[in-house]
Amino acid sequence: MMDLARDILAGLFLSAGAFFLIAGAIGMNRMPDLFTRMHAASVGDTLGVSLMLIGMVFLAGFTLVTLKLVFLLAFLLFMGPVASHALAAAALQAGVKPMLAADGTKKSAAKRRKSAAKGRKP
Amino acid sequence: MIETTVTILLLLMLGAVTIGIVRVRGLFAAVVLLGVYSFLMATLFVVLDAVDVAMTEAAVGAGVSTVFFLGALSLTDTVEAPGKRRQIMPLFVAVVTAGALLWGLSDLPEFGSPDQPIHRQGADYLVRSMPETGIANVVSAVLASYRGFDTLGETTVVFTAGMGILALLRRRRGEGKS
Amino acid sequence: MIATHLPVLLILAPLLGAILAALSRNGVAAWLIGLVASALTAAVAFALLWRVQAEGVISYRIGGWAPELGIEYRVDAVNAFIVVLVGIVAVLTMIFARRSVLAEIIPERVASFYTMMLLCIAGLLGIAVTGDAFNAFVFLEISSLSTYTLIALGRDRRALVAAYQYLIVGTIGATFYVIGVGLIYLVTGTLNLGLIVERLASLQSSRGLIVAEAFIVIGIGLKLALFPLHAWLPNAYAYAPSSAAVLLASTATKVAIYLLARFLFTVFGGHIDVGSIAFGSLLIGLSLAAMFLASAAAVVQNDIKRLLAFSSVGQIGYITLGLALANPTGITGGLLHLFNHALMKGAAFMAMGAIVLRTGTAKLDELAGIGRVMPWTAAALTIAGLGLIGVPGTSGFVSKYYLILGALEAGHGWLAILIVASSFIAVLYVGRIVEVVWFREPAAAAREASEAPLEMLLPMWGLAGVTIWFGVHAEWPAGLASAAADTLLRMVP
Amino acid sequence: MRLDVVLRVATKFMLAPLLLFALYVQFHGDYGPGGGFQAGVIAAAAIILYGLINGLGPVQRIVPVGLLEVLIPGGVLIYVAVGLASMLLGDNFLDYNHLAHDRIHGQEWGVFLVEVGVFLTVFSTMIAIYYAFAGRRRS
Amino acid sequence: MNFLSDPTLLALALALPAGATLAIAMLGRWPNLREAATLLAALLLFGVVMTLLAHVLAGARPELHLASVAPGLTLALKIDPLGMLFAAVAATLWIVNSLYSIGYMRGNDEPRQTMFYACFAIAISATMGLAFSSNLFTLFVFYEVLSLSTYPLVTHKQSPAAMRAGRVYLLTLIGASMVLLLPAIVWTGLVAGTLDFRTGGILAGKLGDDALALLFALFVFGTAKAAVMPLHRWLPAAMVAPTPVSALLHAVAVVKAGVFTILKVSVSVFGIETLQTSGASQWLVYVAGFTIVAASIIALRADDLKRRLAYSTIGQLSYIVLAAALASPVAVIGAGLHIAAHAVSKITLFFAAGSVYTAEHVTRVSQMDGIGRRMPWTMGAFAIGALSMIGLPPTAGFLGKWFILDAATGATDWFAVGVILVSTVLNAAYFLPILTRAFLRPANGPRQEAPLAMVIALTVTAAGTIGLFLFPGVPFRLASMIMGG
Amino acid sequence: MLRTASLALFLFAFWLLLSGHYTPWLVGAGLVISILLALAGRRLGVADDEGHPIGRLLAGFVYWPWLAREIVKSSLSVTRIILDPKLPISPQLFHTRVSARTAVGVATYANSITLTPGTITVGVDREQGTFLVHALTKASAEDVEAGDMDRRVRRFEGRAA
Amino acid sequence: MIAAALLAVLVAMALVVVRALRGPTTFDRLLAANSIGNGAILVLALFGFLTGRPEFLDLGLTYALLNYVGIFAVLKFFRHGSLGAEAEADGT
Amino acid sequence: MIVHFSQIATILLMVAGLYVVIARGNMVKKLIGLSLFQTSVYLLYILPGKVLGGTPPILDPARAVYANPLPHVLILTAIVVGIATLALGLTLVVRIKEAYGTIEEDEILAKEGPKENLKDRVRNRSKSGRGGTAA
Ligand code: NA
Ligand code: NA
Repeated sequence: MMDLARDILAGLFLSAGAFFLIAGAIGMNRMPDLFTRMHAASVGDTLGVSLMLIGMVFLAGFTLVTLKLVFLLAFLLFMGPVASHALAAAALQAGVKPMLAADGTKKSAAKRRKSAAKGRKP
Repeated sequence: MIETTVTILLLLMLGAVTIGIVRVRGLFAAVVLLGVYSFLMATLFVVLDAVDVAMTEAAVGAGVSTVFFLGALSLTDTVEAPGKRRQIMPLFVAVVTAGALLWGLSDLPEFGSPDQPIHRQGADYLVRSMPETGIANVVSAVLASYRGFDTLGETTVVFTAGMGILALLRRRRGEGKS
Repeated sequence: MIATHLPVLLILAPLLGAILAALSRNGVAAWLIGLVASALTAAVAFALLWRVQAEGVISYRIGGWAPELGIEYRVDAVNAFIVVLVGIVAVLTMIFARRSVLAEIIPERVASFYTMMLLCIAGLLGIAVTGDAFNAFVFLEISSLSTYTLIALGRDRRALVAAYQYLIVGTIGATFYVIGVGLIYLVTGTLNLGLIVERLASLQSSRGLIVAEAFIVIGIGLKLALFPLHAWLPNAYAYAPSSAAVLLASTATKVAIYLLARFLFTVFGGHIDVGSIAFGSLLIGLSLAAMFLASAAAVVQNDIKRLLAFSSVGQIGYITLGLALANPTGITGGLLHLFNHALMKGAAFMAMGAIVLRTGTAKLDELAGIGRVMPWTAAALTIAGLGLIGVPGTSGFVSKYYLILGALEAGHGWLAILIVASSFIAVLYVGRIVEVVWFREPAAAAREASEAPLEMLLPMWGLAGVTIWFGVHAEWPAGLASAAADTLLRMVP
Repeated sequence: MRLDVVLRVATKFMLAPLLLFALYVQFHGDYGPGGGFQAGVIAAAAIILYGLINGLGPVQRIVPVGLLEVLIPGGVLIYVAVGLASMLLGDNFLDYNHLAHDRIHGQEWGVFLVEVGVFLTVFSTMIAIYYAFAGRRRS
Repeated sequence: MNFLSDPTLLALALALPAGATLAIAMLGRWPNLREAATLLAALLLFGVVMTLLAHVLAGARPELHLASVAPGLTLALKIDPLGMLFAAVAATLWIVNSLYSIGYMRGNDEPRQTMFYACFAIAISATMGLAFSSNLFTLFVFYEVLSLSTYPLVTHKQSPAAMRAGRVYLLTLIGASMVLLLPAIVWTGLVAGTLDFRTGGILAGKLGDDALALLFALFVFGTAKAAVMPLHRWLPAAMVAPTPVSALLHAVAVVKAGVFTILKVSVSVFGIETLQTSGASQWLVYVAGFTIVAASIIALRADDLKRRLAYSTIGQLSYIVLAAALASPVAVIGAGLHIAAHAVSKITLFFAAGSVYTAEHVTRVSQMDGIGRRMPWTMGAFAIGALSMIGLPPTAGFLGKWFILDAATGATDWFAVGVILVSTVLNAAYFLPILTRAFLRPANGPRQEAPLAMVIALTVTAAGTIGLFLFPGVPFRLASMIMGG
Repeated sequence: MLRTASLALFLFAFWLLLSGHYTPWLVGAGLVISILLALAGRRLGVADDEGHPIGRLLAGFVYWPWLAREIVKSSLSVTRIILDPKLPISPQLFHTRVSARTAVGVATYANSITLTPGTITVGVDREQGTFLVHALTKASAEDVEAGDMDRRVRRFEGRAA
Repeated sequence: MIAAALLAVLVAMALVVVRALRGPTTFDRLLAANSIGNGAILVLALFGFLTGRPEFLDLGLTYALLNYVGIFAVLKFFRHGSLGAEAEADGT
Repeated sequence: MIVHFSQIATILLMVAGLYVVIARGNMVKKLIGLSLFQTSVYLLYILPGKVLGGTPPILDPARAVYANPLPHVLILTAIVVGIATLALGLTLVVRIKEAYGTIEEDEILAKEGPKENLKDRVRNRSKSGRGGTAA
């Protein structure tokens, strides 16, 4: 019973993680420039990876493996944004011009308001 | 089955990255792709149950060698000059090498099969390691004890490279310090 | 107690020397350490030879593990012979090196230079005495990496390019070797050279083995500058610091040839039905190409070091020809030529080192009349040159004579005649040197120079002297070579 | 535009745990993946990371070049010394059986000590190479 | 010198000139002592060789083992009549040549005289070794030493022209010897199982006729010192060297070593009988005949005196080669005699040419008008040498030529007969105009002979040229013994 | 000194959790190594407030769950954009005010912005007290500018909001 | 379930590899490399669970560490043109 | 067919690296190719060591089938040798760049043609006089 519940939880987390990983990977190919791709990448690298590792925590049960997974997750969450920072800053300094909304299409500008409204909901 | 599938998927990715490395002209790009290559390779080593090798490949291929490449690039050029070199000879060498290896490996037992001669008649480290050395990681036992002399040699290689590099990049006293 | 550990002490002496030289960080101390270490090495080498002659094959299990499990060091008549050669050259090179290093290497790098020399010696000896195919790779790389560094420490900027190109070629070679060893391991399940032979007998299929042989031969061929895989060698020898050039020219390719012989005879001997026959002919063809084409290239060189380097490629052709003949006399000739060539090329490069020390140049046209001011040096160079030609009275003659006998024994009369005829090309390049050095009005370089210091002349004349001595009394080296040849061939069932 | 504060804080925080991790890999080579070489690389990577973020001056104050020049040959020396010790005990070179009161412990000690040698040489060489590149100016 | 055993004498024959080399090198700073060393060594060598000659004539065949280089390869000496003849000629001429050299080198104020005398002595030592060698290997070794030791002499002037000549000299001689002669030796050893000389040959029945002919060709062309066309170019090229060197090349040692080798190989490797029955040497009759005629025609057209003499030598050598090719006992006797005859005559001619150069700096035939009146001794000797070259009595040249002609008619080889006759006419045609110019045209200056040492030397050799005709006993006995071993 | 002890303790705990093999030798080695590293840490400068901000641990337990929720929310919104066939993005680059003052605080805030998909801290200007932020959409930009996260970081930093 | 997750991660990695190959800037490739590194960590972790030996997660930590070292090296280079430049003072 | 896929793929990866080494003139790119070549050779060793259904050769009482540890050991050594070689190669490239101003083999060969003129010779000598470490 416990095992089944654990497996279900693990499955849920793993599937969710897989979903965000793939979504992020798709985004990395769909987005138009480096900076927007970075946002897509962070979906997979932050949430996708976290969910997957949490899923594995359920698989591992309460063992040292769990602790190692937690360490791993902590390390990734700690260093990941630092690397992203550095990447973005270096790119900007190297002269990579971010594509900004003023350059975007009208359609996306119209959509912008809608998604902005959604994002503000607490 | 899943092992085979994962192996094949990783190999396909490795192939794609290899093509990228061959084609790309920017040396940074090539170095970054080489890092990707090493990561994929290390992952493949995990799938092939070579965890020690995977750890080493990740540390060396993706980490340290990237740093070294960048260190060198920072002191040299970052873009490869457009090549006018002849391509026939290298291609020929590559094709012949590939052909020879394909032929040579063609009558060996299949991948992952326990029929490989190395599984049938190799040294039985797996059986001996615990009683003879008390070490669970057989790779460690073989590396440091059974074939400890190889490892001494390997350490000496590192020593050689380190001293060599220090000698080559060492300046005359008072020189180059601006 | 020491006697039982000789095989490993042979490696440890130079290796410990290298460690101490690196720790000393002081040029003078490093040289002294190098001298002592190489003298010990030579002593161990001779002791090994003596023991092998007295007791037969010596096997040493490193870590106490049986051959299948661990790494075995195995010394027989073949590698005892090579080890003694390396030992002799190592000591003489160290004696020679001090002055030349002072002049050519900046003070901060001197200790590193000796460290690299000792590592190179350790690596070469490791290749020579190991009985394990993979361990040979490790020591091959120790010697290679130290060699790249040694070359790059040369004064000319072209030394850097030469070292780089050698690094690329050498690494490809080493990787080919690793592929070959991998294939052998795949089909036999072992890396021990002796066990490989045993298991080859019961092999059902030989494809992997044939390809393994091809890869190993190409891999080692790159290292030993087997024609046409020799392109790296001329620049490497020409631009390396003088004393490094001495060491490399006398030992590096020789040890690679040893390894090739070990594989061809001990490991593969007689096991690849189709492969081996075609292979022998191919090796004969490549050897002939080296003897004629590489020697011809030597004729047109202006830099004497480069000239000597091309000559080396040509002379390697004689050695591999002897091996390819695959009969006792031919192999004796090949191994004897390996030995003799090492000694005379060592003398020649030492002479060039002394000339570079005194004049700053190795260019033939700038060295006119140098024989007038450096008669001893020029005489040593000339003797070495006569040896390269194979003039009777020099050791080069004796080894070529064995080669000719070997060719005749193999029923290749035409080959014997080609061996003789090809020596004429050596006359051309040696003749150029002799003419300019002795019979031209002294040029600017010669007018300012003076005879080389005694500490360089002594090792130089040591080698030039044995070139003559072994030309008249060839029993000792010929006996060693012949015993080695027998040992190599006895492995063939 | 500076963001060194972010990097500096992060690497400072990570340095000690990373070095500990390296030593963990070193000490647990008998039980899991890794050993002297891997530990040496990881430890060196941690130091290199510190150097990348904080610059060559600060990192060389922590690990000075002179130390590296001793450690590089020193590691090999330790390795060889273990072998010589076994020779002095009457065994073959690198035979660890008599390094301790029984064979298994001897092996464990031998393996541990040679791995220490490997660690020191690898660790110091990797850092030395990084220093050599980083300390040079573009011509 | 009876207190010395034959092997000791044999060793001395090599050691004396070799020792002279050392003495010369050490005495370089005192020219008089240095030259004294040369002359002393030459005289001692003459004594040793003459003693040996007496023993050989008495039937002794001294032997000496020097070294075993490798299994089947020994350095060993053994005297036979042919070698004795050659050695005697060389040893004798070294004395006169030394005498002449002293005059020439000092008269022309030549540089590097120490080197000159030292190399000369080595060359003589090598010549002794060559003459006395008991097997092909020993012969080859001394053949090469002779080439090498004469190279510094040829390039003595060290001018670009001299260096070029030296290169041609060395490359032709050593090249041919390594590419052709050495393979021939290897082949011989392979077929015969030995390299030792044996009268009657070691190849009888071991090879087919065609193979024998090929092997013979390898020997003949490998021995470029014999200057059989087309391997003759080195000889005229080497005329840039000082006259004593030319004398050494043309008379004392070098070319004689060439024809000696061919003769020795014919007699003691192939065996005259084998050559005769197999016809392996028949082709050489034509090649030698062509060389004789062609060289004479070139000589005819040469204005440079030394060049004319050089081509004369090429022609004369081929008489000996022709004799070897005819492969009959009579021919061999003729060849032996001609070696001696040509040596004394040609050395006379070169001495005279050198004297003319030293005294007048004349090098061309066209400049020699009336020179015979101003230098009567010199040109008188020249006349005797020239007559000998043509083959007229009472000069030594007549003897050898006569025997060879006899052999040719005996073999009914009309080609050879024709060649000898035509070449005699040609010889006359290029020597007689010199004599008419020198003696019949008016002199354009006072009488002025060359230095005394030179005049003495050339007078002695001219006298020898006639003396050999009048008293041919010793050489004839030796030549006759050649076939007997 | 206390901080050193705490660092040593922290490292030792890390060792024990990684190890899984509790032989006297390994545990002892871990203890010695932890202490040595902590002592070395003083010299290395990692044992200060920046390198070992132990005091922030408790505040972290409040801040991090909130951050996790934010990450999930913004991930979902970015995922929606990625999967939208029209790709409705409106990238922004803007400066935002930072009220955190300590290095740890600034770093935490910067990292938090980056960690939440849709926004990245591109630059830090501590003199002006601003970040340069890149946002995927206008909405995510406005989220940052609203300053909720800024306030929570200040609380985490240990100062009143 | 684990196998499916594994395949999903691999698919995501493959997609990211495409980005790594397409570039166009080095930063794009670097971004992709970072993600691939994370993917690799997941693969090895999942594979451990799949084969029933998940205890080799140390590998994951190594991957992560070396991944960052590589990335920081690249960025350091782009920002300072050298790997050894001193950090700028940030006024704390 | 599909089971041999891994071997075929390994071989193709290998020769691609070899191709880069030989075909490219940029010295860094050559080293990149060399790394590719060597890394795929590692795979050549590791692949046959795998036993399907096995686990890493770290002994565990609950397990019976392990991969062959020896190829792993050998490749560990090979990797170390590889990185040492690479580092040395890069060092040489750096020095070459300093000495020649370029790391393209073709350009260097053009500068050091077989018939170098006197000026070059003089320049080389003055360079070497300073110890050959022009910064
Ligand atoms: Na391990
Ligand atoms: Na973000």
